[in-house]
Amino acid sequence: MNANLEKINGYSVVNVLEERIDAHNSAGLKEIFLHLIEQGEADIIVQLDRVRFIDSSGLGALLSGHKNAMAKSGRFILAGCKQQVVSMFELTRLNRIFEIYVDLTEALGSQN
Amino acid sequence: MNANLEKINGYSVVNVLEERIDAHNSAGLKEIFLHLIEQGEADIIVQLDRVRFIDSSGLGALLSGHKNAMAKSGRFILAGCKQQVVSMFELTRLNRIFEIYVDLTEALGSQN
Amino acid sequence: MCDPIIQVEVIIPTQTKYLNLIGSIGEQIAKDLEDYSGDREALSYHLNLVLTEATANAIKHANYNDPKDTVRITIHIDDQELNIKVYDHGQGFDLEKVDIPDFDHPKEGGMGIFFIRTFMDSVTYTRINDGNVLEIIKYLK
Amino acid sequence: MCDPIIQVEVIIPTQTKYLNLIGSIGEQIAKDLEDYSGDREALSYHLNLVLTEATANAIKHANYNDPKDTVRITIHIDDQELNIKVYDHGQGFDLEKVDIPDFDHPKEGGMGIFFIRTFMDSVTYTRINDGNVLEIIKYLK
Ligand SMILES: Nc1ncnc2c1ncn2[C@@H]1O[C@H](COP(=O)(O)OP(=O)(O)O)[C@@H](O)[C@H]1O
Ligand SMILES: Nc1ncnc2c1ncn2[C@@H]1O[C@H](COP(=O)(O)OP(=O)(O)O)[C@@H](O)[C@H]1O
Repeated sequence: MNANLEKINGYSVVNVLEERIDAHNSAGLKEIFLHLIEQGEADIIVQLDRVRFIDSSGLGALLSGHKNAMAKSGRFILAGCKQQVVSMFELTRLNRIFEIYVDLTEALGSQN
Repeated sequence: MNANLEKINGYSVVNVLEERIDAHNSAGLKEIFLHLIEQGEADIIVQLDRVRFIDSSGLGALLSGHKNAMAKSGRFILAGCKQQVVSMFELTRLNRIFEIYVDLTEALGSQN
Repeated sequence: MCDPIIQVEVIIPTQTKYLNLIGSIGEQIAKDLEDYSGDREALSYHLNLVLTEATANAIKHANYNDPKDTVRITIHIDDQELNIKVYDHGQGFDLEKVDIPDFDHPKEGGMGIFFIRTFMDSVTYTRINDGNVLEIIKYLK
Repeated sequence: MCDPIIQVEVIIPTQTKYLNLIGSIGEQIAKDLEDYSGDREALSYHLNLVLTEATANAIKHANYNDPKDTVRITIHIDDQELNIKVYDHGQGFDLEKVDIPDFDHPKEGGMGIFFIRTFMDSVTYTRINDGNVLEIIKYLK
């Protein structure tokens, strides 16, 4: 999983650099979230603006990150999702579970 | 061939909107040049900044445009070519024949 | 008018790195379909997804850790329908027993077959000589 | 170690709209090649180009205006080499008689075979039962 990490205003921002999240790289994404949360970084923003395609294992990785961040009373925010990705959240009703913002600025400006 | 036309400072600017020029759409591109030149518009700038792929028939269409514009003492300028496209010009030595500028601004600012 | 229009066969090792190749072929085929009256952009995504999910299942669930094992995928398109077959060499499973996911208690897995059923018109899983075949059909008319 | 790694077969009607599909498959395959020591981005472009040119020739030059005529393309990859075959049903031609283009007097056509020869390691054209096959090999080691 090609991704880079930034720390902004107390949030760990995970910039996903892949256009595609599938069973080949979703385990890597899940690992990134797990690693952050183990280190006590449970406020996570995932920047998905490059992602054009996500499969069931990719949704699973996001759900895993969400669950683990919640368990540590953190936040798990998705930003910059393209319409195709949002459609997948809607179909699986994950849009009711994830906190979703248009972009990083909105995500950072949001109140818990 | 998906392209749009603009008239800027006396030049007919052909914006190619395809990522790919091949035997499927190159005849259409050739037609666009022919049509302009028949209408007396022999100063042509071709904006290629979206084009990621060009095959032999695409090079042929550009060469045809060039020849016909020259025959009417016009100019035939290519702008915004990606490295992959420039490599194809180099391999066929068409870079010695075409007038090539980095972008539209440079092309418009160039003296004949 | 049922002559095939496009026929594709791909054989890959059971490695997830090839999912992108399989998915991309589906995406591109959708863009080339003539006379498709529905939303072509959506179909592109759906074919990409369905091929990715079906192939990932054949890689994950039907592979006895044999590095020489392969997955064979065929895509046939005619005027009427688009037919996808994914062949595996595993122990098989009962497709009818795969339930709709419980969206009120979301889990990390178990959404692949749901996506395939949602976006396509017919899904069957059949035992054949040396393995199994998942057959997926989408009607184009 | 010459087991095939990837095998692809595509059969399309003799229509140029399918060139994008064929080219894209080549482009994607190059991205998935392990252990390729050369420039992978360049190989992506070259495979796209070679498949596009060879298939375009089979469509343009080897088709007796039969709308049901098809072109068959196979791509086989193993540890050692990448092998492309493009089958046509036309009258054939003499590959040896195709000259290098005269770059001092550029013409609109006649660059396809030159590109194929430039980017690949071996090119042959052979008559077979019901047509001809252009075979293109690129060594990967
Ligand atoms: N090709 C296959 N071979 C064996 N079992 C399979 C195959 N495809 C699916 N299954 C079974 O069906 C279940 C549901 O599959 P799916 O909905 O894709 O979710 P997931 O793969 O995430 O578990 C799998 O967990 C597996 O037990
Ligand atoms: N599959 C084919 N069947 C018959 N003739 C062919 C085939 N491929 C190439 N040729 C012949 O070889 C010539 C050179 O081909 P090429 O270099 O691709 O240039 P172009 O197709 O632009 O003429 C063609 O003009 C044609 O006469």
